[in-house]
Amino acid sequence: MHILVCGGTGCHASSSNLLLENLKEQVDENELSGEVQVIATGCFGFCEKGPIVKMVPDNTFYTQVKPADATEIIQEHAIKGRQVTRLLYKDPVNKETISDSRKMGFYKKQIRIALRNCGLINPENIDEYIAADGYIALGTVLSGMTAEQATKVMIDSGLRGRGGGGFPTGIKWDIARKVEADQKYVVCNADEGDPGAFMDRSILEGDPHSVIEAMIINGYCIGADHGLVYIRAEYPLAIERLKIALNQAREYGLLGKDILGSGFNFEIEIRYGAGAFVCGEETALIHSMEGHRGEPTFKPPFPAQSGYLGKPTNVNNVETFANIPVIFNKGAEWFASIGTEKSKGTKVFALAGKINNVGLIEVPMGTTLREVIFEIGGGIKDGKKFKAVQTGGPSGGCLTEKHLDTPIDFDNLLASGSMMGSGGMIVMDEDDCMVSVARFYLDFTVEESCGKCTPCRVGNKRLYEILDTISKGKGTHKDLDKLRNLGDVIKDTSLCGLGQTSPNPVLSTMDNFWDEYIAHIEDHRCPAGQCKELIHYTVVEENCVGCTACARNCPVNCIAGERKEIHFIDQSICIKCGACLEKCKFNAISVS
Amino acid sequence: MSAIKIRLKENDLQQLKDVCRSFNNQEGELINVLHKAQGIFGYLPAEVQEVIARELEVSVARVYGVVTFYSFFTMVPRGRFPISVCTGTACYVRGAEKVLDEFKRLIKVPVGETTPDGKFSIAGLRCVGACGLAPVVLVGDKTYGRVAPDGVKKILKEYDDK
Amino acid sequence: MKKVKSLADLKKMKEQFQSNINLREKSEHPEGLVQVKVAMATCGIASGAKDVMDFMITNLEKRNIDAIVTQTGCMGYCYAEPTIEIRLPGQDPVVYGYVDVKKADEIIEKHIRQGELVDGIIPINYETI
Amino acid sequence: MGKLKVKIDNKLIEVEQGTTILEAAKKLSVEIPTLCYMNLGDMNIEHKPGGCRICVVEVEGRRNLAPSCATDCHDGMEVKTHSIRVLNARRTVLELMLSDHPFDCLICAKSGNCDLQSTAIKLGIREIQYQGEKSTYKPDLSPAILRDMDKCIMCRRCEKMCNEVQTVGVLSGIYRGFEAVVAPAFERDLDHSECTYCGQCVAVCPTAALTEVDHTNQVLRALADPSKTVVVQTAPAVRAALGEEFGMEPGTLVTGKMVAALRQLEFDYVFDTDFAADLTIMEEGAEILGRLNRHLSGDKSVKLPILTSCCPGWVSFFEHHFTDLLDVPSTARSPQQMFGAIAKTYFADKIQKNRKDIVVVSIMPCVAKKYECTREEFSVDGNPDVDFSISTRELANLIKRANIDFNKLPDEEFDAPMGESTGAGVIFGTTGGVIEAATRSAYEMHTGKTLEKVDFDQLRGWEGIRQATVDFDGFQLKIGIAHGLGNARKLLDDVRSGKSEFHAIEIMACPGGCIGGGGQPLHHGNSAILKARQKAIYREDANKPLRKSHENPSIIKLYEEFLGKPLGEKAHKLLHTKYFRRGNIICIEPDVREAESI
Repeated sequence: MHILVCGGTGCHASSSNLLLENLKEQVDENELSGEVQVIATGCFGFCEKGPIVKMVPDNTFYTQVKPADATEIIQEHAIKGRQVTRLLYKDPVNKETISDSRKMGFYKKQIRIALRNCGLINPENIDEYIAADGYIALGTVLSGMTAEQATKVMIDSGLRGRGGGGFPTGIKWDIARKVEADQKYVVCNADEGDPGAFMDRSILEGDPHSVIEAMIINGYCIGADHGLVYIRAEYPLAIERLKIALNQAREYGLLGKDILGSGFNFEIEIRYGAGAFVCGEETALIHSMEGHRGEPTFKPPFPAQSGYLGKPTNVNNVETFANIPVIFNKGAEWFASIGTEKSKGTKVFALAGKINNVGLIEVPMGTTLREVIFEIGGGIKDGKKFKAVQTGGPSGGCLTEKHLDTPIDFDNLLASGSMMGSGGMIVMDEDDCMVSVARFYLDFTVEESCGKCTPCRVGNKRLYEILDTISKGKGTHKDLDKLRNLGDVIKDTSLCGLGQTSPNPVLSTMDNFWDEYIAHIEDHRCPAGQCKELIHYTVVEENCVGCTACARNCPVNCIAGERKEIHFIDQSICIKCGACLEKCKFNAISVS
Repeated sequence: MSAIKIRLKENDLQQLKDVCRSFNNQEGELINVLHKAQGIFGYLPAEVQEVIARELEVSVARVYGVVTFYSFFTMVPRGRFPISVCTGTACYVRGAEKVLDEFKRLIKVPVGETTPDGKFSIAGLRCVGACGLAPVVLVGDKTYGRVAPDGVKKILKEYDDK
Repeated sequence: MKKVKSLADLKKMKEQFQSNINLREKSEHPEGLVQVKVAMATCGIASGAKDVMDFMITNLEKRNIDAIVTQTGCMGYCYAEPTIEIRLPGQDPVVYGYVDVKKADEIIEKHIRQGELVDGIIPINYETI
Repeated sequence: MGKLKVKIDNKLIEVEQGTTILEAAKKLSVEIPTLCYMNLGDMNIEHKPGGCRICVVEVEGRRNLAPSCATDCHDGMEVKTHSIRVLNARRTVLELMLSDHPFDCLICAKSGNCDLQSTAIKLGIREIQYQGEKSTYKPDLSPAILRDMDKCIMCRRCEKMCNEVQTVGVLSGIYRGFEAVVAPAFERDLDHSECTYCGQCVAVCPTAALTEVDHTNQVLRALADPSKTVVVQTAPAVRAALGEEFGMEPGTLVTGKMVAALRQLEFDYVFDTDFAADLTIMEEGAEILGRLNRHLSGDKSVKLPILTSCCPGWVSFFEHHFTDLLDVPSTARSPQQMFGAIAKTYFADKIQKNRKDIVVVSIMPCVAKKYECTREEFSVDGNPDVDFSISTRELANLIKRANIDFNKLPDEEFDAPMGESTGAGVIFGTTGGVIEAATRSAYEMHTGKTLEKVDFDQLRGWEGIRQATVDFDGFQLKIGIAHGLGNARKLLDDVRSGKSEFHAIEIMACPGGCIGGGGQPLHHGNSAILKARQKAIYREDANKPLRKSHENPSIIKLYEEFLGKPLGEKAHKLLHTKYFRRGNIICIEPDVREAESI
């Protein structure tokens, strides 16, 4: 028998280490070391109910176990084989106790559709993809469906584009299908530019064939025989695996002429991005593929009417494509049964920031932010307080405590002043200053704006400058009015999605953290202690023992003081790097 | 209207022409050609762009417009050990800015530039997708995860005798 | 390599590949065939997954363990990279996080050889369709 | 297709499918301000990048504001062009633009003629709330065009003209975001680029980011110098446009007033470039006939078609882009340069002056002429044949500075002898004019017959590329015409590949010819102005007693007294030129890899 004890940060904080020791002690005392093993594990992702203990092989799941419970677990469960009922997990809805962890709703919180093969199959082996139902969807479509029928499946599934905008994929295909042209194109947008989102890269690295298969289906539906993958040059591994996959598909005749004897031809080539966030916008992406500057153009005409080389073009992103084979294998109804009324299926999120379980997760639409952050994500790092979660990258906004129970879908996020974006989810804690965060995103937008339209080119620069002024404690109330008006106008007048959403980080932080802006302006104070110009590091004399740790670690040698004497920070030299604060073990450095 | 002499080694010129030919001298392949050229020369000096423009039959201004648009392309040689500090959001909230500041302070060049001895160059980099290791620093191909400002000195020390 | 000519062909191939895998899993050999998967996406490689994979390959062979080591994509546990999955014959797979060479050695000796779990298991917390 | 019902500012209108909101509004006399938008409909030049966002309007049911220049009407659409939301957005966007623009309006070259300024006036901007860093760039002073990109508002009109219309390809958007600007490759000066100085970028620039190099002060100094005899020549297109600078209707001919004004400015001799245009026809006509005759007699080495060569922008263009065809164009100098050469020889002798004491000033609709007169081959011992070339706009400025009430000036006549011209000289100012003038003379010279009908309607028009066949008494002369360098390139590509069937081709660099030159009063995107100027040119031609160049008595006398015969030795020396291969050179060096200025 194995007893698994969660050693994740969350559980550790609630003394799981003591529990672990007690359990081991009990095992030894009862001379069970031959049969029972106590194992510390990584985070179960259920930190709210920690510490967690799981018994293997019967999968009993104990929650909120205290160190003192060790005896009972060993005596009752390990020796007598009886479950300790009071420690069993109770379903929050029907209050029933659940003994087998596999029956817990928690395990259904994550459903992997787009990521179904990531971490399961060898991405460089097409046989493993085929063994996992690969290319069956393509075969089904090619051998028994008309383009119209297949497109209808897509419409019925309710799948919406995962790249940010959330446009219904089937309808997009249908528009491109209906346009008459001698040549059409399918484009896969793999120019994942959102800093903090990496699901597209992971899919291409872990399951490239699913994207290839979906692109061929897409080509069949709209009547295109040529596909292009526009991929970030910064993703060498994804490029490599995609190339291998393309070659294997060609060798098997799944790509090329007369695919699966259907008479349908399809080829895919790779185009490289070169580091421009705006190229995620489909018209900019198309210009970039044509060898031009990636400047967006006004829509209409939409790419479905006039896209790559002036021909009808359908652009979808990697995650969208990765969903598609499953839709055909399991049916549109099945897919539409997952998620919320208007957002079907699942969404992959790149969970990062001040969170314990940084990683890639996939949850059904409608999952709440709380479930994602505190259950799957394992809560906030180092036991700090949750402050905000930023979704949608530079286009999104910061959501707070009050949004935690909002079910995540396209429309709800938009209504909360943020957006789905490509699925970056950055969690912030009490140490993060919201003015700085807004400034960080604007810095990004200013750098990534293509410069074509005035509001985005100049407006974002001005937004950045005002935020910078505020973060230095030199802002005024009038600056806040300016931010608001400028933000509204930039959203209202910008040419493409980049500018139309770039003020979101500012506007949403102003909506949700107004007091923090006011503190910077009225009190010249940064409540999170992050804005360099507004903070001072000083030595708390009564705590300083003169250990010299701070002085030794100061990169600019601005801390003076002899051993065992109180130290002193020279403010004129201090660069406010915070190294002293981190190194001091005696709480003798304070930030003000 | 004074002309400019573009000087190139014969070998370099031939290599460039071969690259262009491998893309059938198609103007639409400009970005792919530039990637290849930067792969060969390490950067894209004016003369390389002039040759590419001629081979693909597009204006030099357009080539330059493209090169300056995309952050991946550079017209200055990078250091032998290019340092990239990830400034993606995940790294930012975990202190990447301070790490970048520390690099700048220690190698004494601003972002986008190369040390006079050509050893290091420093750049910000948008998300490498290793958010679990934030903040992330790349020196050449080597990845350093969970870098704190006081760890910067140690990283640079690794390259002391190189 | 032969081309797949039709949907029927493809389905046949699928069955064949699946049964190959099943055979592997339900191996009758007493030692059985051990399957090791190493998450080799960018985040894994950046944290040293390649070294772990090399170590597993050489050492499993050196220690005469009948095993197959393959690479796979991101398992999603980026915070705990490098991650590897061990599947002993007839058992549920177990995922380990923060695996370095030392840990890998422990996994071979304790988990693979003796069937004892070791510290550092990452509980799987998702369902795959 | 059915009509669409659209409501703009509560006014109902029916429009065709494909009509933009801006166009529909215009029909209702609702003038939505624009900045980057440009529509030279008659020349198929439409530019609507949707970049400036000044023309945004509110469309019922739409999430964000719509750029009216690029948004098509749909049936039942309701549009508000001046709601508070629109006005605030438009004002904010303009303030942003101004916040990244120098505040030197009082002394700016474009003050009073600047689209940005007039929009600021129209929107009643009294304060720029959003101040911050301004982008600054190195100014670029070439012989003809001044680039001050601090004043660029990224409308990209210049890029459109340079790349798509002219296919010169010197300009491109570079960098991105706040740093983005339009510049030549590697931000080199225009002088180190393939710029032809056609000046179409200047002609469409809404601000003073691109202006002509100002030579008015040099001219004033020359006029004030008692030791200099200052001779002025005026190009044909100037008289058809100068009036616009003084509030006259486009297409008003101001030849007489212009002459009077030049006299009041105290030019010593007021002459006409039309005279030199007639001279050009004598030389070029003779060259055409010479090549034709050789061709007809079976000489396979003769280069046909012959290309006109009076446009300096065009000359630069083929010197850069068609270096293999340098022997195809006529070797005749442009009228400006022929004038200079004759003024500083024949005329200098007449008034018994040394060429160094004569200053030749040309008034041109053109900025390339500024560059042309600096070309080395057009000078003798460092003394240029034409000293200064100023644009129509610069002349207007000189007139204003001299306190002359232009509108009230009496009509005066040009001085003799170089002021005498025929109608053929006048039409040099418009597309099709040079070849029509040449045809009039060549016909008579070739056939020996008198041409009864001098108006060749088949050579006139607006299409970018035109062709016509003229019956030369049995011989069918095939003529091609292109205006705009992009169109010229198409004809040249045919010549290069041997597909061209023309005997003669006229090319003018600017759309519409010289009437649409880079030195003309700004058309602000209204192509009706260019059409009116063209009409005026043909009117002037029709009113002339003499319509054929070879009938110009002063020209006849010039040959008798001085030149001898067309293509003669003296004519060859003074009136013809040769062409040079231009552009950057790639050279192989064993060890170096760098670009070096030579």
